[in-house]
Amino acid sequence: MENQDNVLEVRNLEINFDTFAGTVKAIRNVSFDLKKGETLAIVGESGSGKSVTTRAIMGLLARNAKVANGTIEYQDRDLLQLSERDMEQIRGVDIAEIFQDPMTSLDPTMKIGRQIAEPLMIHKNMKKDQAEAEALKMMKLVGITNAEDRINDYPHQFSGGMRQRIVIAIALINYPDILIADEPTTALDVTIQAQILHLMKELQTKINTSIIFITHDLGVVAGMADRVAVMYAGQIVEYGTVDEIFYDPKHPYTWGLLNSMPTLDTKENTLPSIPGTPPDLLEPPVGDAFAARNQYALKIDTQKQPPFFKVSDTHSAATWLLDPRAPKVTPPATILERQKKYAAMHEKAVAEAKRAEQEQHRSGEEEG
Amino acid sequence: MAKYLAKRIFYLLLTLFIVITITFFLMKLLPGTPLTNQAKLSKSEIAVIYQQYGLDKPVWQQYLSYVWNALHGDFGTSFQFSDQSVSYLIGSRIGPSLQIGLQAMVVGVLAGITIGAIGAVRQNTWVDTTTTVISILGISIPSFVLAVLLQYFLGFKLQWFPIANWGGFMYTILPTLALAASPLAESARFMRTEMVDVLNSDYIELAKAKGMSKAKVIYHHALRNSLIPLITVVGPLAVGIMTGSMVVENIFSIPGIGEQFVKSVLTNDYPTIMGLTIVYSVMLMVVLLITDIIYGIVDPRIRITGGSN
Amino acid sequence: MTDNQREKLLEVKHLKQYFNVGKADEVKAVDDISFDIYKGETFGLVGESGSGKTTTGRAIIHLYEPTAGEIIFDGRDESKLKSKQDRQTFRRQMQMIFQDPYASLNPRMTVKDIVAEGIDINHLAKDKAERDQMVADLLETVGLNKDHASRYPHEFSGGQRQRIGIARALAVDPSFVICDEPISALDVSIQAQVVNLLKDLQREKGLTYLFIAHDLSMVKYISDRIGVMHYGRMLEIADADEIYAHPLHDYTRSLLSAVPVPDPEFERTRQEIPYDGSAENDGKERTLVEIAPHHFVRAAPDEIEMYQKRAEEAALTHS
Amino acid sequence: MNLHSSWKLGTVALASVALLAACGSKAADNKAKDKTINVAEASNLPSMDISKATDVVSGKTLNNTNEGLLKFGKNSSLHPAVAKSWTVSKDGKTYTYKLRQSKWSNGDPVTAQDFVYSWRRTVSPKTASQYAYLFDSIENAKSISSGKMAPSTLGIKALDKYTVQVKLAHAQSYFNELVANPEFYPQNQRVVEKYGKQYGTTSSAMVYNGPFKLTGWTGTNDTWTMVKNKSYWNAKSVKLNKVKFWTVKDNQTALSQYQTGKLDTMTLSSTQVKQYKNNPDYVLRPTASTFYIEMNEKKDPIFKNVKARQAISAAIDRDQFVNKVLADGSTAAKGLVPTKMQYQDGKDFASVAYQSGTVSYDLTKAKKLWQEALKESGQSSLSLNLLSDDTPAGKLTTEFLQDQLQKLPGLKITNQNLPFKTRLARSEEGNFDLVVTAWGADYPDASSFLDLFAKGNSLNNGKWSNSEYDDLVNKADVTDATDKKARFNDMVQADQLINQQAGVVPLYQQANGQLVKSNVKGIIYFPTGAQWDYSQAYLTK
Amino acid sequence: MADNIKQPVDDSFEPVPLNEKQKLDDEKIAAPSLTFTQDAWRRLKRNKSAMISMIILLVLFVMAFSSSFIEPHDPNAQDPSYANLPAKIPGVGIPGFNGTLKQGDVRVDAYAQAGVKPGTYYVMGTDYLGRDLFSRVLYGTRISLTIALVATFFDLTIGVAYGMISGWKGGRVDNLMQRIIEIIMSIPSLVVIILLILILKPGMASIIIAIALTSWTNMARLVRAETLELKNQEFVLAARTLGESPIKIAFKHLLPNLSSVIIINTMFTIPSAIFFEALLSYIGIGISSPQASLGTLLNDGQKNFQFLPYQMWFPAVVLSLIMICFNLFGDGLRDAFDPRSKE
Repeated sequence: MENQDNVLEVRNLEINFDTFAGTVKAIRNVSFDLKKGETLAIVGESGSGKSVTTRAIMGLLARNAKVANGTIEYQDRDLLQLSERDMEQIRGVDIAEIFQDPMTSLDPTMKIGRQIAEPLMIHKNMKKDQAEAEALKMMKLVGITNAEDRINDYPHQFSGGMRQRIVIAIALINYPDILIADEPTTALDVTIQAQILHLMKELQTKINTSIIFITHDLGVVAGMADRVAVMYAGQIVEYGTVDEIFYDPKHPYTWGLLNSMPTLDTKENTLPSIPGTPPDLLEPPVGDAFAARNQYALKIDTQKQPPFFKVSDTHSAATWLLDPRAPKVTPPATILERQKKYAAMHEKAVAEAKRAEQEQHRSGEEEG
Repeated sequence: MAKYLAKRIFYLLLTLFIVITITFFLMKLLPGTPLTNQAKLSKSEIAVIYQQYGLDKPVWQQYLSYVWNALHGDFGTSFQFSDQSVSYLIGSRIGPSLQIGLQAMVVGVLAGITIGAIGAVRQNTWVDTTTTVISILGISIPSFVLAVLLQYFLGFKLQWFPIANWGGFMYTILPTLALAASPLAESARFMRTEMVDVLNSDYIELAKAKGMSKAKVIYHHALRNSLIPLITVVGPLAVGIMTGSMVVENIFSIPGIGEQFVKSVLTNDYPTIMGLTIVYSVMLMVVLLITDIIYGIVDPRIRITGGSN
Repeated sequence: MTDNQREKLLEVKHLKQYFNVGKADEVKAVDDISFDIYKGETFGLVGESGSGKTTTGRAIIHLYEPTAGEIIFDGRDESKLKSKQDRQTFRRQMQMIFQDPYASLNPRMTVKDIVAEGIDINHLAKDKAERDQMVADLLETVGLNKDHASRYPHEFSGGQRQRIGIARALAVDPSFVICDEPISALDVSIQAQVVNLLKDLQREKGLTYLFIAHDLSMVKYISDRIGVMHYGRMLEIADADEIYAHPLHDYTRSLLSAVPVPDPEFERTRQEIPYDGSAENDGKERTLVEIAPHHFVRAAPDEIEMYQKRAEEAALTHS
Repeated sequence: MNLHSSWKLGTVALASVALLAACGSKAADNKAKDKTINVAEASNLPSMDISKATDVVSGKTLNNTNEGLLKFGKNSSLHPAVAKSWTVSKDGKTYTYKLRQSKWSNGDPVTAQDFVYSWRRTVSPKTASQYAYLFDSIENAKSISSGKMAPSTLGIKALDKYTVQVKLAHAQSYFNELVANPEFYPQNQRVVEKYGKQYGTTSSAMVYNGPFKLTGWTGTNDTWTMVKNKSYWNAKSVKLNKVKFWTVKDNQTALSQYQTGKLDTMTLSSTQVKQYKNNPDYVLRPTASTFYIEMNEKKDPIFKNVKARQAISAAIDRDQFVNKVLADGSTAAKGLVPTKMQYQDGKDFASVAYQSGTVSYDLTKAKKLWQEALKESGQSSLSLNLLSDDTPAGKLTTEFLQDQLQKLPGLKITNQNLPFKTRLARSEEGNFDLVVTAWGADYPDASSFLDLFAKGNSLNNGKWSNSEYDDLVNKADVTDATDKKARFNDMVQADQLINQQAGVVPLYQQANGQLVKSNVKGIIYFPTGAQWDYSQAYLTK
Repeated sequence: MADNIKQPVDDSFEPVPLNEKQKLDDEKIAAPSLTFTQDAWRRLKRNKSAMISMIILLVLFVMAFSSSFIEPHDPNAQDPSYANLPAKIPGVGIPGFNGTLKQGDVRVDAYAQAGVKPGTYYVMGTDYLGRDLFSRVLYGTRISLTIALVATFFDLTIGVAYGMISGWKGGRVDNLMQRIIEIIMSIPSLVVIILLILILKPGMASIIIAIALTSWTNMARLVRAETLELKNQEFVLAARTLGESPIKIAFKHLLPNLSSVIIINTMFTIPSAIFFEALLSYIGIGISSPQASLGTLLNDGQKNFQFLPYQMWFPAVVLSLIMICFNLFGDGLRDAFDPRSKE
């Protein structure tokens, strides 16, 4: 591994799907790292390839998917090269996953206690009773009330929110290094979503796991993520810390995304929107995939794919706008506002830090 | 549960009543009497025979007494076996039919499940193709052709099994196999479709994500979830077996009700036809009821409750 | 702005919509709700799944036969429309845009036939050429081009389909459109397109909307007034800004507190307010009470004071 | 319910089935040692009630398990049975039988009273015996069966314990042939009354005075066994211990059973006959039955025209039919009365009555006749239905006849194959144009056939009628009743007349091709009534 | 990350002019326009066994229904002296196809035995009346298919209408209609068919009526289930809000979307009707002579299987072929129509 802090390194991942119409290039040269204990959010629209990426990590790609290139390194092993048997040893212990729809992701005919206990029975060779005792603890941990009474209930006896808690319990029962959450709250109501997100944050600190959080909801990302990767048309177009992405985004697509979400304060008469539709990945466009919908598109965008331009140590974006030769463009007003807020926050933080330093200095002086 | 059962049994009886009514009046539409040579009989003799069969009364009276008697298990006297009651006739012949029927069902469904499951697991491979071919052959070859072939090759040529008649387990094997072909095929098809669906479901994905081996995923999750809906096809399969038994019993000379039904049809033995129709319907209804109840018990999602919620 | 100045287009009075009435599994999907919608405004209806908001919309457009209550549209009681003509007129005045862009278009029909369905039913075009022209115009209105007319729904993306659905609703030139979660199945970048389109259309054609959604930020953005539904009941109705600025009902407060905001700083400090729904079922008689001007809250007589106090506090802290 | 365990169970069950299949069964039972023969039967045994049984299987079984006054032997010769001897009065109206001392299988003696009881029971309308008409010639029988007189007035008396006297209403030269049929067997009153409704419905609800006792018959099952009856007066002549009957409906199955030694005798279907004609096991059993076509003169007046009837008769190539199509050993009919049934001075009735040209194939003549008949009736074409049984032979017949008859100009034939009873009902109602009917003699006398078409007989469905014919039949039955020769002549003339007139169109005389294992000997066959007697059968080796 | 890209030409860093931008995104759909049926057809074409089945079925249909022209012999022409001849195909020497037959233990030339003129060939042999079996098989196929098709037509009309009404009306009507179906289904259909045929007198019309009267229940249930689902689909709701009449909704919205269910089910009803007819023939109440169906041919052949096996084999093979093809084709259609099987 390049970096000891990284639990997972995805490099140059390319995945194609064979369909009747041709080869769909679902993932096009995607690379990212997951650091220990952090939450990495992958944001993108449907079809942008975020779910495929996680499937690749889990080794659960569909039959017609082909990994054309790339590595997924975990504990010095390339997951893509592992045998099915070896992957089984990793899934559910080291890497676990929470699925989108809690209504369908539980076995309808198995008691939930057993379902939660199963990973223990598989990987820790626990007897059923012991495993279910553990499962009960986990049920309490994920906030299922009356866990003792409900351990022998079936999934249909639970509400959606409760089911998602069960799914989380299943994922976490082996205290995995990595938790992949694939739109875990999309199917839930706002209030339930808030509860589940809260629970996940809480558990992350308890269990100390790294999370890859897949979502299309920027609001959720803002609350959950430490770092964010924005995907568009099978590629990552921008990544950075959550603050960098939300307050100082560089890619016009990220601008568009942030813009088109009204906040409770939005007053404008028209919502700034991204025109058009995402490209067909059967024939990905030459150059920047976003060019067609990009109001800041440059001529080069239609010819050449932009490389990643480094914004900061943690922040990069793949847009020609960052090229020194590119004309300076003014981001949309709301983005400017965000930048301002960020600057203010930054200033405040700097001031805070200075004060703290000074204080320390002063106390040091006093001591000295 | 009790309430549900009561309701179901009420419907069962209602259906039974309608079945009795329909068959009764259908039979009344038919020509023919218990007499073989009416021309040679005197009027008073004819009268006596009509009286014996209750045919002297007006139709509505015949109907009422028939319904009443039928509900008590008395279907009158056979035309063909002049002094035998139809219920005795059926009673003495239902055993062999039930035996081969049940054997065929068990063999057919179990083999079907196996074949269907294998096909689903190895979807789109040559194994899948083979299992599909087996199941399609099973429903494509008429049972009487299959019975003749089995009888000729396994019974006559190879002499592994008795060719025909009734007399112990060995005698049941060929008819069982001939009858089992269609439930085997049907359940294999059903199982395969169901299992393919289940294997594509989210909870199988989750089970895989738990790190379960493929075998365990199939055994613990896929199989159970595909087997439950299979219960619902048991009813139709039972019908298939009843239908097939008419032919198979004939070919293998099994003293069962299927063979009797055909014989009664060919001899216009109306009381027996009616009795057997009712018995067939009752058997089918009971099978449907039992499968519904079992389905309710096995599938936690539709646990049959008192109906309060 | 007073009530007299504003013309009521729709009045819903004590609407009840029960399913499986008299059976063990009776569902009170909508349980005695009342509200008005004024001409030209957008009335937002928010609530979680199962709150009865979609059922309300469908009852209003008469897809269901209401169990009880009156729906008065344009001064006429819907359920009393006896003549075929009246019903047809009603159908033309009120239209609906559906939630699922995949299920709301018949996969076996071309876009042209889908859009023209209303034209055909009401015989709005006198010949084929006119019909084609009308379809082309409608497609252009929703930002699609006329080449799309001969294609089938599955060839379109979610956002495009939703625009086809809008074109279909517009074909009969309605005055009132029920938007039943029209954007919740769409990607973020597409949502804005559709919302903008709806807003533009409202401006151009003077439409009145009932906008049903669970996405509170979008509802607030598009609506003039908002009603909050929960368990089939209307809990709070007020102007959009008012309800967001001064939510009075506990449920509304809880709902608002749960909305994720794309602002990490805000999220870091966000406090969720939990809500215990069982309080609603304590057996007390509750009705919608005007606590502040144009601000209604469902309250029992002994709760009115408490809400009034809240309203005053809110007024102090905010404006 | 634990699905996993049932799954395992199923796998085991499957495996065990496969295992058993591999073992197979080749248990060959040594039948010769048991002195058992196995007989295939095409249908079940429906009844053992002497007064009520109507079908072949019942008759056959009764004939072997019970015995009447007299019995048939080879070539329908009569032999003494329960009666040691008999005398006939000069006027031919009184028959007196001396009985031997014999026993029922329950130990009761067989007495004259048993015959009296049995006959009265059969004739009584309360019993509603479908064969009561066979008793019609006995004094008062007709009045009794129509309820006008009491059964006790029937012309049968027990003069003493072992003497039976029968009084006939009019002389009947073939009365003794009647008496040898199962319908005239004795019945044990005690047993009949003891079992009541159950009498004769199972093998145990019955007593036997014949060579065998019936066992293992539940009334509805498919196998039954006759075992040697130790109480039979002539038990020592019975060589077999058991005759086991198996109902095998499917001919193919039966043949396979025969070939694998499970059966010792069976009746072949026509294709099978073709294959086995030259096999040493093959035995041909002609029956005293004729298949013939009746033409409905009432419904289709054209058949009142003798030319039309003759045309039908001449249009049918009977030889081709029996040899190539039916091919089951049946022979082309020589006339209405079958061959090998009745003999006079060693001459076969049918051969005596045979006239060439009456029942033979001549298509040219047929076409000509038909054309004329059509012309005379003023029709140019005719569409008729041809009714027959839905048995394989019935279908074969109609298929063949349709093809043959349609060669007649302007004739279109539609086939209709119906179940036996339905077909019968239709023919009796006169609801047909042409019907293929069969008649089997109840007793070996030509009158059994000729009476059918005499005036007033209810079985004359075609309603052909001829006064000359009526006179001849009447003469044979009444005037010449006691004069065997004159009677024979009368009947020959009647037969010739109906054949010439084509009152009915005789088709073929049925025969059964049978396979009998070469080591089975001594099965007695006679063409009328119960047909089979196993009492003298034995196994060689 | 790697920055080693060839430096692009300088002037390309200009914003794309507005008019060109429009061209970049005019929401053009690149893929060829496929209707639902075309899409299904494309998927069907990829299913080899279904396509082969379809072709075989087509060939059989054409042969059976044009058989009056191509039959080498009249199917009803009897020649009893040529009865039961085995198959003889010119130039084929394989036993079973060379006109020889095993009689006892010797193989004899049945054609010579029967005195058939040299040069006469019956490619499938002859039956017990000397009729050409090949012509009979074609004829029987035609009758069997006709029975199946006509019965299926009734099944379609009754079943589809019943199912749609039941599903669309819902509530009490639906309840009652479903009860009726339950009652019908609780009598085994073969029993019902036999009873009906007893009443209606055996014959083609009776068989068709009997099969039609019993087999529609399955179709009705499937259509009902689908209708229940469809009627709550938003596109149907949309039509209702537009004021479309129920009849028009049925024809414009329900039927087209039910079509796949209906077609697939038909593919399974046709063989089951053929099957039922064969069973009836076996029992002895099927088509009456000289008409023949595959069932009656099989039944006739079955009786002589030991000696004249070809008389069963030929119709059995044709019948099984039809069954297999319909089933495979039906399976193929199901997959083709199933939106989930989209790759």
